[in-house]
Amino acid sequence: MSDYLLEMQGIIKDFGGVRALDGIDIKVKAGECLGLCGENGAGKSTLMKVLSGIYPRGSWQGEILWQGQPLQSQSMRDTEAAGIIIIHQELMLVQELSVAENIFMGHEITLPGGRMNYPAMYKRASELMCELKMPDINVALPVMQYGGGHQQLVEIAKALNKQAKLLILDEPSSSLTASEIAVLLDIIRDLKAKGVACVYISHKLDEVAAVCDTVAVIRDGKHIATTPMQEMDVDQIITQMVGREITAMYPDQEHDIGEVMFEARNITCYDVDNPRRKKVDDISFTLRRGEILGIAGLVGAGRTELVSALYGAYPGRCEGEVWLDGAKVDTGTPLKSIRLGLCMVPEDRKHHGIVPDLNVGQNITLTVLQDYSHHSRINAEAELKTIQGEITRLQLKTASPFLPITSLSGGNQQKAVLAKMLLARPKVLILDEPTRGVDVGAKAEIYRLMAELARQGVAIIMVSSELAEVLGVSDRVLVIGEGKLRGNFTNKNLSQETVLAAAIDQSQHPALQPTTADRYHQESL
Amino acid sequence: MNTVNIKQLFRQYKIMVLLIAIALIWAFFSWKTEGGFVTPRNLSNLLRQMSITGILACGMVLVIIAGEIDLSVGSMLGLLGGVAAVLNVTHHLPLPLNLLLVLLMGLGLGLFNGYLTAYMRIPSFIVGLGGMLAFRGILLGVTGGLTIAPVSSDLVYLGQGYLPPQFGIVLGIGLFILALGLSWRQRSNRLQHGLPVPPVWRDTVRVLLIGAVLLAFVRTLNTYDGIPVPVLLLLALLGLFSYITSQTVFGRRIYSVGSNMEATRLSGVNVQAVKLWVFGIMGMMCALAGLVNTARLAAGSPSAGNMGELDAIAACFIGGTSMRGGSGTVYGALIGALVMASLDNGMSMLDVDTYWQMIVKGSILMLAVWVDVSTRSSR
Amino acid sequence: MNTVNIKQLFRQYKIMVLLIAIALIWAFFSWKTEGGFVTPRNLSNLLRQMSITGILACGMVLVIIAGEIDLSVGSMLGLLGGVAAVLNVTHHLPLPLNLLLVLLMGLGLGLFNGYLTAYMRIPSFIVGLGGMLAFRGILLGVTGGLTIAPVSSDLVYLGQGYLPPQFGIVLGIGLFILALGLSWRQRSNRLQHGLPVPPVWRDTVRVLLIGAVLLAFVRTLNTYDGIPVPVLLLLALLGLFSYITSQTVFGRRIYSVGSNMEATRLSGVNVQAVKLWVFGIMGMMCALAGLVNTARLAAGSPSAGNMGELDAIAACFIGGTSMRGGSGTVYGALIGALVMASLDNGMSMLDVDTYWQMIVKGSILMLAVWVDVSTRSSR
Amino acid sequence: DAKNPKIGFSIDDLRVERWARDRDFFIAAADKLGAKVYVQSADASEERQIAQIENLISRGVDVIVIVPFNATVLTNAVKEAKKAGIKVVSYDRLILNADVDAYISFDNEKVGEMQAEGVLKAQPKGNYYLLGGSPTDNNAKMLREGQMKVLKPSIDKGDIKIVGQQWVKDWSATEALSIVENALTANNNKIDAIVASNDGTAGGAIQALASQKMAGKVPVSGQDADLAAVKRVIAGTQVMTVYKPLNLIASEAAKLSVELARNEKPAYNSQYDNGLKKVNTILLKPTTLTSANVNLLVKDGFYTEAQISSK
Ligand SMILES: Nc1ncnc2c1ncn2[C@@H]1O[C@H](COP(=O)(O)OP(=O)(O)OP(=O)(O)O)[C@@H](O)[C@H]1O
Ligand SMILES: Nc1ncnc2c1ncn2[C@@H]1O[C@H](COP(=O)(O)OP(=O)(O)OP(=O)(O)O)[C@@H](O)[C@H]1O
Ligand SMILES: O[C@@H]1[C@@H](O)[C@H](O)OC[C@H]1O
Ligand SMILES: [Mg+2]
Ligand SMILES: [Mg+2]
Repeated sequence: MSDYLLEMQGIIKDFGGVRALDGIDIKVKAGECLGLCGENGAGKSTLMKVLSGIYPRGSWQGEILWQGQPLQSQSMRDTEAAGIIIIHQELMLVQELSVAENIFMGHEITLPGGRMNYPAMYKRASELMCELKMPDINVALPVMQYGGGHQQLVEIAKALNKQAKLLILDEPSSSLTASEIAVLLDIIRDLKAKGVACVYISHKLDEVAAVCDTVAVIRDGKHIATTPMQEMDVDQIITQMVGREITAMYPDQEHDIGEVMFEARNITCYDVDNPRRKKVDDISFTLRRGEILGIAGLVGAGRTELVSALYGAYPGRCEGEVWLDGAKVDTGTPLKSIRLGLCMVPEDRKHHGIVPDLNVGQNITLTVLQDYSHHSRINAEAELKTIQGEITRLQLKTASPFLPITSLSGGNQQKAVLAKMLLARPKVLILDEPTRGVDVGAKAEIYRLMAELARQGVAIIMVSSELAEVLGVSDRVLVIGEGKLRGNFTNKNLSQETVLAAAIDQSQHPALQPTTADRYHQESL
Repeated sequence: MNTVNIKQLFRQYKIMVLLIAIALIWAFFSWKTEGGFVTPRNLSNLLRQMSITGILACGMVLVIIAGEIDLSVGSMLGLLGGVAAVLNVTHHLPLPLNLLLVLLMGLGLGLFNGYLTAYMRIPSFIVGLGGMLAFRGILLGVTGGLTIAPVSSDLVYLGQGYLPPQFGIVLGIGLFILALGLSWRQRSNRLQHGLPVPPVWRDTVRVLLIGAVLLAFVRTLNTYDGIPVPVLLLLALLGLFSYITSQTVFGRRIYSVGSNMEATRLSGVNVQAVKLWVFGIMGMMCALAGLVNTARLAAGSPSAGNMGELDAIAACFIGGTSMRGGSGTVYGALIGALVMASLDNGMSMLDVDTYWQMIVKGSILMLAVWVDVSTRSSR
Repeated sequence: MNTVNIKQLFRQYKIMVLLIAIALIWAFFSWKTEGGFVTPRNLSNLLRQMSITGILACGMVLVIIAGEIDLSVGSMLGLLGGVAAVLNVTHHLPLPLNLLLVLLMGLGLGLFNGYLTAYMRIPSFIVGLGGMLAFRGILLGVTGGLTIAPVSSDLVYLGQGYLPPQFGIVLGIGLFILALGLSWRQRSNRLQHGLPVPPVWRDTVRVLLIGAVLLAFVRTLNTYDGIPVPVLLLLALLGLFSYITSQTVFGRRIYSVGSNMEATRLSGVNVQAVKLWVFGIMGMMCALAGLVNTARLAAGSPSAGNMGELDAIAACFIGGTSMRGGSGTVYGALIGALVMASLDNGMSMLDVDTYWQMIVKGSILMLAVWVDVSTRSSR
Repeated sequence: DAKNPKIGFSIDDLRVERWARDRDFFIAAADKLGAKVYVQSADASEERQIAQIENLISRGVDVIVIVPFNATVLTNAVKEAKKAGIKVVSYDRLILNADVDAYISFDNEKVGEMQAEGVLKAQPKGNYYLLGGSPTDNNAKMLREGQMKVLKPSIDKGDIKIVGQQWVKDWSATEALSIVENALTANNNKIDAIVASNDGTAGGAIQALASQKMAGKVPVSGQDADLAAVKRVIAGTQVMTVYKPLNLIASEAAKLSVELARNEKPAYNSQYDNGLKKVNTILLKPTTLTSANVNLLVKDGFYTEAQISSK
């Protein structure tokens, strides 16, 4: 009898002709938390899908031992029965159903005759939400009433509700706030104490360092190393992941900041579902040529709403003015904005970024296709040349521009979306969470690119939930809280605490009032 | 600001909007026919005329909620009604056996459609198109293109019979008590779980309203011969399906499958089985509708149920079922069917030219869905 | 292993599969009719019989690629054909003016559908259902329920005329040269950009194959009166639409909109306009189909085009267009139309009972889509 | 009331040309007799027709005149009407298995005979194709009986051979067109005559012939004297049609209805068994119409000179 709960040996998985996993071995003991790290497309999610039975036995090679015995599972239901529970990278909730119904999906508590036992389910669901320090959530309301972060927590509650022996968390934290992440890590520690094993996947390596006992790194589908966490630090993980050292994560910010070129005046957005509620409340700010403006705030603060309103992509009602180069402009639709030189890379790559039936090249030229055509006829050669240029410039990893975009890893898809907008020659570029779910290597490249653009005089707005990144690349930081502008800081010796404090609640932090905040830099519009 | 408020009102009380629409339509027709439209006799007619579409809509709404569509129901209705007629006329099968056989056949055909959709992964739109042709073809083969008549009078009772008035009264009282009890239980359940509870007066008004509607319903129909059997059937289905969709695990999974099939599958639900059975139920509804239709025609006809699918689908959409799956209600679909039947009935009473009738029906359909779409949040 | 290989072959050469299917169907019918099926005369018939569905399918495939559906095309075809007949018979409008007016009307109605779908955000399924009723209603109003006849002989030529044989030969040669030129240009372009080039023999074989098909096509039809005018029209549309979908900005955007509308909108494409114009084109195709239909009947009939939408949609799906939008080809849709027409024609030559015809058609439709679905990569 | 009775007129399908004319004549005639008419069109759907008859009943009409789409499915509807004390008249097509009070029609068997005779006269020998009417229409069967009565002797003698026969759904011209196209192909154009059961289907058949340049060479029959058909008769592409003075049947039917409403005794001249009972019938005389006697239509006021001669 082996002392490992789970052993995966020599796992090989092919997609068509592409080998996604090439002989991976990992093992986990009961009560142990294994961190699984690797670049985008390294094969982390694929490995977990093999384990959880989403890819059925037979579609991959290798052996899985569960408590020393070969895992006899034909489908996901069998693996769940064995006690292997997975939280997927993508949210897997049914928006129309209530929180409780989602938590109990597939495991409903029933009364005789197949009836839903709502009282029992509401009770248990409320308990779970309390455990997650989310007592305010009404478990009888449909999930769609809640934002992304809360939904992620519902997803976690759903997994906790099942009796897991092994819990797999595939990037559970990418839409959570720092305090929510802290709660999550605490829960994982609790589980470990109860003897539950975990596999934790994240690109936020400090979390991995904080909670994991062992780290396994995979690169290009190959197992690189499994090391106890005590022997590793974050930099070493990175080196193993990318196969080289990343010296400077954040580029030097040596770009000239010019005159004010862009102004947002009194932007107000109303909730789509509840037109009286303001998601963005009277926000104004300016932006200079060659400046990188970071927008920080808690999830749900309204940053996405703010920037999509500027870009003309907000689905609800919004008010306010946008000024560009000293003139008031109409950015009512993305098309108008792009024509003015205002471009945006949206937050939700899958739904708003890529066009799955077009190939990589066609995705890249989607916005500017008109420029490569004569009387509407596409000049295929000119188009291809441009595409290849962009692929080289962004070091986009793809075997050919004619591959379907969906076959790329997340980070490379992100680069393709970025390339699409760069081709439109933006004067002002909005990036909403440009590195969410992107690995460290690609992140560094994206930062380098931003600095490069800023040097060329492009003004950049970057919305991000990662404070380190906001502080790392921005010249100035706006803080949004509950739809209002809570702070506007020049990024000199700015600390994470200052920003966080501003984001949480101004009234509780009198020290951050404009009059007293020494680093606060009041700008007049 | 004002439009915003109205929009919100519409969204919250979608069902109210539909009821208001029906009230307006009825008022208009009553005015135009000098009261002829709201005579008990015509209302009885109206309800009987909506029954077949209504029965189909009961099944169709589940199919649409599950994110699919079934275009074969008109032909399947025809086929099953035709088989019922053949069994009755040619083979003199006793009614209960006939019913049983036809229902089983309906279930079988429905499951077949479901199997092709869920397990063979042929899009249901195609399965429906194919079935529309094939089932009609089989019907032509079964009947040899002839109308099979006359069916026996016990079968005819299914379509043209009436519930004796005293039973009607008992039924009405029973339903009222049920409504009272359910309201009460809902309140206490919500209270118990600390969920917001509507003020007492609102619940009281609601129950009283239900009582008034029931009273009007039973009295009106009793004034004219009693509650028609197919209408009774429809009521029973309304109760049964409302219960299934809102209270049972199976019902909730239908919504879940239609709203996010992948997530549901990954939660360990056998989504294929859910779809399979939804189609199975649809098949049984086709069997019922086919039986009622044959009973009404007193014959099995090779062209029975032609285009029936369109009426059923339209009823669902008018009743607020979402095209994309994941949301919709059975009562909504039935109210949709009532809207359509009211228009047909009213316009035919007004001698409106056929071509105007078609134009009006087409426009109302679009208008209804437009109202629905434009009051929905725009995501 | 073997099945995997076959699957992959199918996937790569989907078009080949369809062609093989057609070859099998043709071989079967030829055998059964002792060669009657493949006489020039019958092939000419067959092509004429598929022309109306084919014209509709040309428009429909764009609509489906764009992620929508149009159920109103049968009625719209009827309406526009009826208007053409009225303009011709009652108002004696000269043919070119008549064509122009009807095409414009088609464009207008199509844009109207598109406006409701794209700008009012009514799901196209509903717009189609509504239009199906409303347009048929207007047609009844316009014709007063009468068959409008006889239309003048120049209009009839559109549906029943033939291209003089010598022109046919010239056309064939022209097309061959075009194929040659295009192949050549593609090769040199790929070479120039350092992209992999297929071996010379493969391109040669391809061009020779095209030549052989053209030769057979022109010779066969010339043996019997020449290329029928509606078939010529269809060929022209095939060329035009293939060009649009594969070579133009607009075409690329149709795929993009159908594949992910929101991402396309955020990329600065006016997605509403794209949809609007796709429906506009569909309207013009209805006008053309309506004209050809009226020409074939030499009359405008109030029931013309009934259920025409189903044939067109089925053709698209048989031809491999994806239900979900974002992928599909014009030639696929036309081959789909040819499959359906071949079945109709062959079975009616064999005097197969109507009911068998329907059953076979329904089953083939499902079978075709099943093959398509099951050979597609299962993601 | 008896003086100004209300008459419901439920028509199969106003998309078939002749019914639109029947309706106009009927309304005019009823008007003269002081009756009010409510018209309904079922668009070739039996469910709709039943619903519409029910609606007419609840509007309290005195008489319902029905052109059935499907002759066999109106038993219940008629029963309801009788229960409400309403008289029921079967118009042109006989309603089967139902308690109808009267039937008025042209002699359909006679019409069938005329069609066959007309074609036989033009083409006494050769291959015949029989294009029947709608399979749900009882008249279609009566027509076929009449046609066969005339054709039978020649078939037995071997002079003519039936090479095919099909029923045309809903009397649709489009369907008739492809049926004949394919029949021509299957028989290598060796079809010498087509007995078509009405003008709509004849139109489809002639179009198929025209594309083979056979129009005018192959005699085709018809009935109804649709305007398009009359033009074809003059042009020689259709050998005959049967003129059924719709004005006559409509005004007779109106008279009949009013008499029934007033409980008077109509002048029946025949009886038909509809499976349930012997139905009192008024049978009217149809007339064969060929290019020789088209002027009859103008004389009767059925069409104007201008209508007929316009191209
Ligand atoms: N269904 C699929 N078809 C084809 N290729 C796939 C499929 N799913 C994943 N891949 C490929 O397999 C590789 C591994 O992907 P996987 O999603 O496991 O990466 P990951 O390590 O989870 O990356 P990320 O950090 O971006 O989530 C990638 O190259 C991806 O493109
Ligand atoms: N009703 C909803 N249904 C589904 N997803 C939602 C909903 N509301 C928000 N989200 C998603 O949740 C995430 C964050 O929520 P929300 O939009 O409320 O915050 P946000 O304005 O994006 O906040 P931030 O300031 O973090 O950008 C976003 O990705 C958003 O798309
Ligand atoms: O006159 C014909 C009528 O008798 C028949 O019943 O239906 C078709 C008509 O053309
Ligand atoms: Mg992953
Ligand atoms: Mg956001």
